[in-house]
Amino acid sequence: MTGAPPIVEMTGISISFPGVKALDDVDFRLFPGEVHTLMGENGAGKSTLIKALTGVYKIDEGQILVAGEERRFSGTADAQAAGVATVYQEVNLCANLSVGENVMLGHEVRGPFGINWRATHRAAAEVLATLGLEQLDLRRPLATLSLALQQLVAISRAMVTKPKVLILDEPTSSLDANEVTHLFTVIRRLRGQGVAILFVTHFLDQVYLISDRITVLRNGAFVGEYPTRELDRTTLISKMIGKDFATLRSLGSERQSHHYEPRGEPLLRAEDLGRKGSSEPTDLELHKGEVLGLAGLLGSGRTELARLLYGADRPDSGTVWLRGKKTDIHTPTAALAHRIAFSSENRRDEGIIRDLTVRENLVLAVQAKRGWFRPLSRKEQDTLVRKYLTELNVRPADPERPMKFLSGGNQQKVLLGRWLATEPDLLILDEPTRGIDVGAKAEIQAAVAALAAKGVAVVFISSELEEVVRLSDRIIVMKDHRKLAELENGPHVTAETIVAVIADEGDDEEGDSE
Amino acid sequence: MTVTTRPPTGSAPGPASSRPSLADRLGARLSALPTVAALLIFIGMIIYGEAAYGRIVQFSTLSNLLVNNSHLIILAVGLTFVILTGGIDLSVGAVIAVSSVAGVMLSNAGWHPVAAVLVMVLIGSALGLVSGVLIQYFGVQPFIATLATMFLARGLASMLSTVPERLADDSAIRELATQLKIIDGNKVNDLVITPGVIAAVVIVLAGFVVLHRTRFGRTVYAIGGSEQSATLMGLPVPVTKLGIYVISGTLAGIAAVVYTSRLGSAQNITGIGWELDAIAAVVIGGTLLTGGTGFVLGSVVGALVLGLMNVLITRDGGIRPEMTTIITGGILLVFVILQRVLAARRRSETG
Amino acid sequence: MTDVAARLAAKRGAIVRNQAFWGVVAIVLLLAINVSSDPGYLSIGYNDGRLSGNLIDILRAAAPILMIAVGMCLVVATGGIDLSVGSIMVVAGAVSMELLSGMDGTTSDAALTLAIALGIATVLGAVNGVLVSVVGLQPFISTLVMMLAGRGIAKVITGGQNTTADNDSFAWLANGYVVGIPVVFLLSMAIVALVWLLVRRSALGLMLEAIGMDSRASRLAGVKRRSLQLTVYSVSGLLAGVAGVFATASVMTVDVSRTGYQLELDAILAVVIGGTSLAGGKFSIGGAVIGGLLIATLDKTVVFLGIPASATPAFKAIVIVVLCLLQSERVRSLFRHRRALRAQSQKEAVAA
Amino acid sequence: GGDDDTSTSSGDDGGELVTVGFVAVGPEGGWRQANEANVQDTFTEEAGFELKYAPATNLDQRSQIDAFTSFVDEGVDVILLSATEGAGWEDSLRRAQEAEIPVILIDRGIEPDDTDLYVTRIAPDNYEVSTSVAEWAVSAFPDGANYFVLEGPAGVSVVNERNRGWDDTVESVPSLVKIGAQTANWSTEEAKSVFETVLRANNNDIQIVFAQNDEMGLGAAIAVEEAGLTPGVDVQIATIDGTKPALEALSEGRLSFVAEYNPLFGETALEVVNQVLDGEEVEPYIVVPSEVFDSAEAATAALPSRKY
Ligand SMILES: Nc1ncnc2c1ncn2[C@@H]1O[C@H](COP(=O)(O)OP(=O)(O)OP(=O)(O)O)[C@@H](O)[C@H]1O
Ligand SMILES: Nc1ncnc2c1ncn2[C@@H]1O[C@H](COP(=O)(O)OP(=O)(O)OP(=O)(O)O)[C@@H](O)[C@H]1O
Ligand SMILES: [Mg+2]
Ligand SMILES: [Mg+2]
Repeated sequence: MTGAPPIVEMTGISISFPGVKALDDVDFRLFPGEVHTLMGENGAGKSTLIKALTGVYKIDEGQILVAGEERRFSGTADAQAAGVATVYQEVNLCANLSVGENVMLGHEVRGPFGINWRATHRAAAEVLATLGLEQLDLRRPLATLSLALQQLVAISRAMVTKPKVLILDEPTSSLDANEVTHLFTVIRRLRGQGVAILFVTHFLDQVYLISDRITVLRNGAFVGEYPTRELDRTTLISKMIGKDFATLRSLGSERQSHHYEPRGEPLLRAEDLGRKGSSEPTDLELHKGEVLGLAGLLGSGRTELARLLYGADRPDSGTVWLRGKKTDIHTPTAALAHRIAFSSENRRDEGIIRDLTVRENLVLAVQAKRGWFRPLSRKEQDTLVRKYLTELNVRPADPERPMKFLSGGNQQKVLLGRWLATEPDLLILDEPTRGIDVGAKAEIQAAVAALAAKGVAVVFISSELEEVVRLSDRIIVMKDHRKLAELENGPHVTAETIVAVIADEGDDEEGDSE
Repeated sequence: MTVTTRPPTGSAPGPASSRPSLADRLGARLSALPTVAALLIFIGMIIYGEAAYGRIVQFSTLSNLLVNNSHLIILAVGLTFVILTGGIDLSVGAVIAVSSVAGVMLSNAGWHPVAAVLVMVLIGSALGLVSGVLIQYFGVQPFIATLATMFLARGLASMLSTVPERLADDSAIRELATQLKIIDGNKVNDLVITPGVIAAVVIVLAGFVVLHRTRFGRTVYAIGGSEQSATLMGLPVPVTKLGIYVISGTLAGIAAVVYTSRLGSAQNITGIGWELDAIAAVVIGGTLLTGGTGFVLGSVVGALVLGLMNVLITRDGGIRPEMTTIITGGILLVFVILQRVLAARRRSETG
Repeated sequence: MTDVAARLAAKRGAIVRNQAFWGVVAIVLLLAINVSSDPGYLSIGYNDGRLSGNLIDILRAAAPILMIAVGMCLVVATGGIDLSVGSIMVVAGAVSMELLSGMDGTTSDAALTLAIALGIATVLGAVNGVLVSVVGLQPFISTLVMMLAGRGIAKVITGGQNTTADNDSFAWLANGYVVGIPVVFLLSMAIVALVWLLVRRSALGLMLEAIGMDSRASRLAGVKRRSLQLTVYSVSGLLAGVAGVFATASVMTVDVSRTGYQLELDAILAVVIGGTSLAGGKFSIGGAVIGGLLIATLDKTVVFLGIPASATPAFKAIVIVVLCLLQSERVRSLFRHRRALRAQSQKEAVAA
Repeated sequence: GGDDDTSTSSGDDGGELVTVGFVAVGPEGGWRQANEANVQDTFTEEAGFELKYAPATNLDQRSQIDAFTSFVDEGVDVILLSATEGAGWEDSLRRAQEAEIPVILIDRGIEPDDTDLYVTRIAPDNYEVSTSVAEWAVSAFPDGANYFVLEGPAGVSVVNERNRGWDDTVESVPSLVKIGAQTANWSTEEAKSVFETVLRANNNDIQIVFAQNDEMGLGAAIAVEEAGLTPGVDVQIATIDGTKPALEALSEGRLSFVAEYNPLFGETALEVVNQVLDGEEVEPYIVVPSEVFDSAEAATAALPSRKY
C-alpha cells in the first residue's frame, strides 16, 4: 500500500504434524493500515499459520520478522506484549467468569489496593460499546451468553490491548449481518489508525467488503498474494480449491424448486412447546421431505427451540406428536431412538469429542442408539466411516486421527457425518455451515437438499439468511424467543423479506438487549 | 435476560466485607450461593448446639473453635487456591509433619527461633515447588504429583525422627501459642486468641485480596475455568500454576508452625489425613473441585463447620465410636446435597 | 529395507510412548535390584503341588490391588474417581467374617457368604453411582463420604472387633493352589480378562471414554451417562468386594481399621502408572494391571531389601517420581533431541 | 465453665450424675476394644456416672486435643484421658487445672511426665511387658537365635516403648541376632505378607519373632505355616496383648509366648475417680498387673475366663 515496510513478514514457514505437512514453505506479509484476508479451504493451514506467528506452534523452518526484527514468540502472552493480539478460531474464554472479567483478564486496571473493579468495568464497557454491545450486562456469567455474543466478547478482548496487529480467525462465523456491520465499522476505524489486521473468513462477500489484500493457501502451500481489487470471485475460488468455479456450481447447491406439500400426517407436530426463561410456547409442524428454516437475529431463540425439539433441554410446556402419536422427548437418547438427530452450533463443547478419533466420533451416535452391548463390528464401522468421509470430503480422510487435529471445518463435516449415520427421519442442523469453506458449504447444502429429497425432514438454522432462503421450503422467523411469522418459500422471498419482517415488528426497539 | 440483582443476603465475615459493593457482588453471584448456604448452616449448627447441649455460645467454646482450627483454616486457604485451578494438593498433611519435625530439631540444636521458623515455612515452599514443577513442567497429574510429594515428605519426616521431638521449655517458638486474653471470664471461660489465630486471619484476608484484587488471583480463576483458554488468552498460566502449589506448600509450612507451637512437640505421624479435612472444608465452603468457582471465605466457614461438628459430637458423648465416621460422612453428604438443592432452587428462581 | 527399519523405529516409538511400558521397565528394575541382593530371588520352587517363590508371592499380593485397580480404571475413564474402594473392601471382609464366624465351615456356607458380601459391596458401589449420576455430586466428594462411612459400617458390623472365622473353602480362595498356581491370582486374572472382554468387545469402552472426555457432547450424542456411571461405580464396588474377600480370606481375619486402609491410593497410582489419565477418557486395563503388579513388587521389594520402615515412604516417592518423569513428554523429548543430535552428527561424519 | 452449676451439664432427670469425659483412642484392635468397652461398662448411670465417650478420628492426636478442649469448655466433672501420643499435652492439662477438672490418665502416660498436671495414671507398663517378652526369649534360646521384630507404625509411642523394653534386655545378649524389623501396621494381613517375604529373604533362618501385638503375631504364624515350617518348632512367635485369639493360638502351639497387656482396669479407674471426687489423695501411678503366658497349658487354663 504505502511505502511502509511490513509489520509482519513470514518467509518459508513450514510446520509438520505427525502425518501431515500443515504448512509448506509459506510466505506471508502484513502491512500497517491494511486488512489482509487469509483464504483457503478447510484444512488449508490458515489457523496453523496464525498459531505459528503467535508461537502456539513451533515452526520447523522459516523466519518471522515483526517490525523488522526476527522474533519467535513463546505464546499468546509473548505476542501480545509485542503488540500482536489474536482471537483464535474457537472461542477461548472462561465460562466461569463474568463478561467484564473476560474482556479485561490480564489487563485489569490496578490501583493502590489491587484491581480497581470499577475502573476495570468501565474500561470493559467502553470496548464492548465499540462493537455495539453497550447493553450487555458486564456482571453476567459468560456461560449464559450465546456463542455469537461470546465471539464478540472475544473480539472486544483483543482490542483492549490496543494492538498494532490484530488477528481475527473466522470472527464472523456465527455473527449475523448486524453484528458483522458493527465489526467492520470497528475494523475500518482501526485500519484508519494504522493497525494491521489479519482476517480469516469463508464469506466471499465479506472479503470484498473489507479486505485490501488476500493471501491464498492451498493444502498447506502458498498459492499467492493478491490485491483484492485485482482478483475476481471466480478466480479466487479456483485458486483456493484448485478446480474451477463451474465444477462447484455443478454440485447443485441451489435448490431449484421449493415444495411445501402438507401431505397427510405431519412427521412432527408440536403445540405450545416451550420452556420458561428460554423459549415461549410455540406451535410447529414438520413434514417428511421438507426443509424448515429457522431465521432470526442473534438471541432470537432459534437454538433454544431446536434444543427443545431434541430434548437437549427439557421442555416444561407443550405436547409433541411424532408420526401422529403423542410422544415425550425429554432426553437426547429418547430423541435418537425416535430417529431425531441434532447437530449443535457449539461444535467445541457440544459436538466433537476432541480426544476420540474421527472414526469414534463418527460412529458414536449410531453406537449409542444401538446400545453398548451391540457393538458395531469393525467392518460396519469401516463402511460407515468410509462412506461419510468420502461423501463429505473430509480431509485428511484418516479415520484414526484424533479429532482435535482436524481443522475446524473438517470437524464440522465429521459431525454432520455422525448425525447422517444415524439415518434420522428428522435432522436438526444448528449452524451446520459455520466455518465451512465455500466448496464444502456447497457440498453440505447439496447434502441437505438430497436428504430432503429422500424424505428426511430437516430443520435448518443459519445466521446466513441467504442460505436459509436458498434451502428452506418454509421459514419460521423468530424474535425474542418466540415465533414471529411463518413464510412459505418462493421466488418472492429473499433475505430482505425476512429482515423486513423482523424490522416491522421491531417498533419497540429497546426491548432487545442483545 | 438480565440476572436480577438481589439485596445482599447476610454479610460475609471479615472486615473485607465493609465495602458494600463487594458484598453486593458476592450476594448477586450465583456461585456464591453455596458459600452463603454454608454460612447459614454453620449458624444453624451453633443454634442447635446451644439448644441441645448448652455452653456453645460462650467465650471459651467459640474462641477455642478458632484456636483449635487455625491451622486447618490456613491449610484450607492454600487448598482453595489449588482447587480453584482444578488441581489438588494431597501433600499438605505430610508437609506439616516434616516441617514441624525439622523445625523442632533445628530449634533444639540451638538455631535461632526465627531462623527455625523460617526454615519450617521454607520447607513447605520447597515441597510445594517440587509438586508444582512436576505438575507444570513434567505434566504429572496433580493427584499423583502431590501424592508423591506426600510420600516424600512423610518419608523425610520419619527419616529425621520417629520419636516425638519436644521443643525446649524455654523455646521462643512456644511463644507463638501464647493465649492472649481479650476478655477474662470465669475460670477458663475466656475470650482468647493466639498468634496462630491472628496468622490465620491475616492469611485469610491476604488470600481474599490476592484472589479478588490481583491479576494473579484472576488468573487462578481463569485456569479453573479453562486452562487452554487461559493460555490462549495470554495469561501467565505456568507461573500461576507453579505459584499456587508454592502457596499451598508455604501455607502448610505456616500451619506447621502454628500447630507445633501449640503442641510444643512434633512428630513424624502428625497430620495424617489432614489434607482430606482441608479438602472437605474447601468443598463445604462451596468451592467446586472441578475448579473455577469458590471463595476463600467459604473455606474458612467450611473449616469452622468441621470443627464445630467435632465439638457437637463430643458434646453429645453418647455416640458409639464406630458411628462417628459414619456421622461425619453423613453430615458432609447432607451438606453438599443441601447446597446443591439450594443452588438449583435459586437458579431456577432467577432463571 | 529402510522401510522396514522405519516401521520398526515407529513401533519402538509407539512402545516407548506407551506409558505402561515404563511400568514394566520399573518392575524389571526392581526385580533386578532384588536379584543383585540375592541371586536366588527369582527361583521358583515346587512342592506339595504348589509353586513357591518370591515371584509367586508378588502375584498373590497383587491380586487385591488388581481388583480395585481395574474397577478404578473404569471409574477414572468416565472422569470420576473412587476413593471408597478401601472402605468397601473392609465392609466386604467384615460381612464375610461375621457371617462365617457364625457358620459351620461348609463350602455352601462359603458360597453363600461370598454372594452376600459381594452383593453388599455392589450396593455400596451403586450408592456411589447414584450420588454421582443422579444426585449429581462430584465423584471425589461422594466417594469420600463413602470412604468415611464404609469403615464405620464395617465397625458396626463387627461391633468394632477384628472378627476371625474358620472356613477352609473360603480360605482356599486366597490361599489355595490349582495346578501349582495360587487361586487368587488365577481368579483375579480371570476377572480382569472378563472385564476386559466386556469393555473392549462391546462398545462400553468407547461410551465410557466419551463420557470421560466430554460429558456434554456425549450426552447430545445419545450416550446414557447416568446408567453408565451407575454401572461403573457398581462394578468398582463389586471388584472392591472381591478384593476385600481376597484380603481377609488370606488370614481369615478382618481388621476393621487396617484392611484396605489407603489402598485407594495404590489403586489410583496403578491406574495412572498404566497410562490412564485422571482427567478421564482413554483408559487401559492392561496398563492398570501392570501398575498393580508394580505396586505389589514395590511393596515386596521394600520388605525384601529390609528398607527400614521409616524410609519406606520416601523410597516409594522416589520410584513414583522417577516413573512419572520417564512417562512425561518433556523428558522423553529431551531424550529424543539427544538421539536426533547424535544421528545428525553421525550423518555429518559420514558425509565428511 | 463460666457458670457456677458445675455439678451437671445436661439436664438429666437424676441431676446428681457425675459427668465423666472420656478422651479415648477408638477402634484400634482387640486390646483397645476390650479396654474402652470395659471403661464404658463400668461408668454407668447405675453407678452414678454419665460417661461422654470421645474416640479419636484415625488415631489423630489433634482430634483428641479438640475433644479434651471441648470437655473443659463444657465443664465436665472428671476427664479420663487415653492419649494416642504422650507429647504435647501440657497446655491442655494446664487449662483443665485452671478449670479445676481432675484428669486421670488411662493407659498412655504423658511426656515429659509432669505429675503435677494430672491426678494419676492407671496403666500396665509397656516397658515391663516387652521386657518380659525379651526375658523369655533370652531364656528360651540360651544357645542364641536370629530374631525379627514386627512393629506397629513407625513413630507411635507404644512402638517406641515396646522397642525399648525389648532392646534393653536383648541387646546385651550377643547370641541373639537381630535380622531386621519391619512395620506391619498392627495388621494380621500385612504381617503375613511382610513375614512371608522376610522368611524368603533369609532362607527361613529365623527362630524368634517378636510381634508387638497379637494380630501381627497371628499373621506371622500363618506366614510360617505357608512357608512349610511349623510355628512353635521352627519359628517361635511371641506377642503382646493377650487377646483371646492369641491365647487360643498359644494353646494350639502356634504362638510360643504371649505377654498380657491387661486392658481391664475400668473398676480401678472407677475407684480412683470416686476417691478423687471425695478429695482423697491417690498414687501418681497405678500399675495394672499383667500376666505372662509362656506355655500352651497356661493359655488353656486362662482361656475360659478370658473376656476379650
Ligand atoms: N495440533 C495439530 N496436530 C496435528 N495436525 C494438525 C494440528 N493442527 C492442525 N493440524 C492439521 O493441519 C492442517 C491445517 O489445519 P488448520 O487448522 O490450519 O486449517 P484451516 O485452514 O484453519 O482450516 P479451517 O478453515 O477449517 O479452520 C489440517 O490438515 C489439520 O488436520
Ligand atoms: N452453549 C450454550 N449453552 C447453554 N446455553 C446456551 C448455549 N448457547 C445458547 N444458550 C442460551 O441461548 C440464549 C441465547 O440464545 P441464542 O443466542 O443461542 O439463540 P439463537 O436464536 O439460536 O441465536 P444464535 O444465532 O446465537 O444461535 C442464551 O441466553 C443462553 O441461555
Ligand atoms: Mg482454521
Ligand atoms: Mg443459535
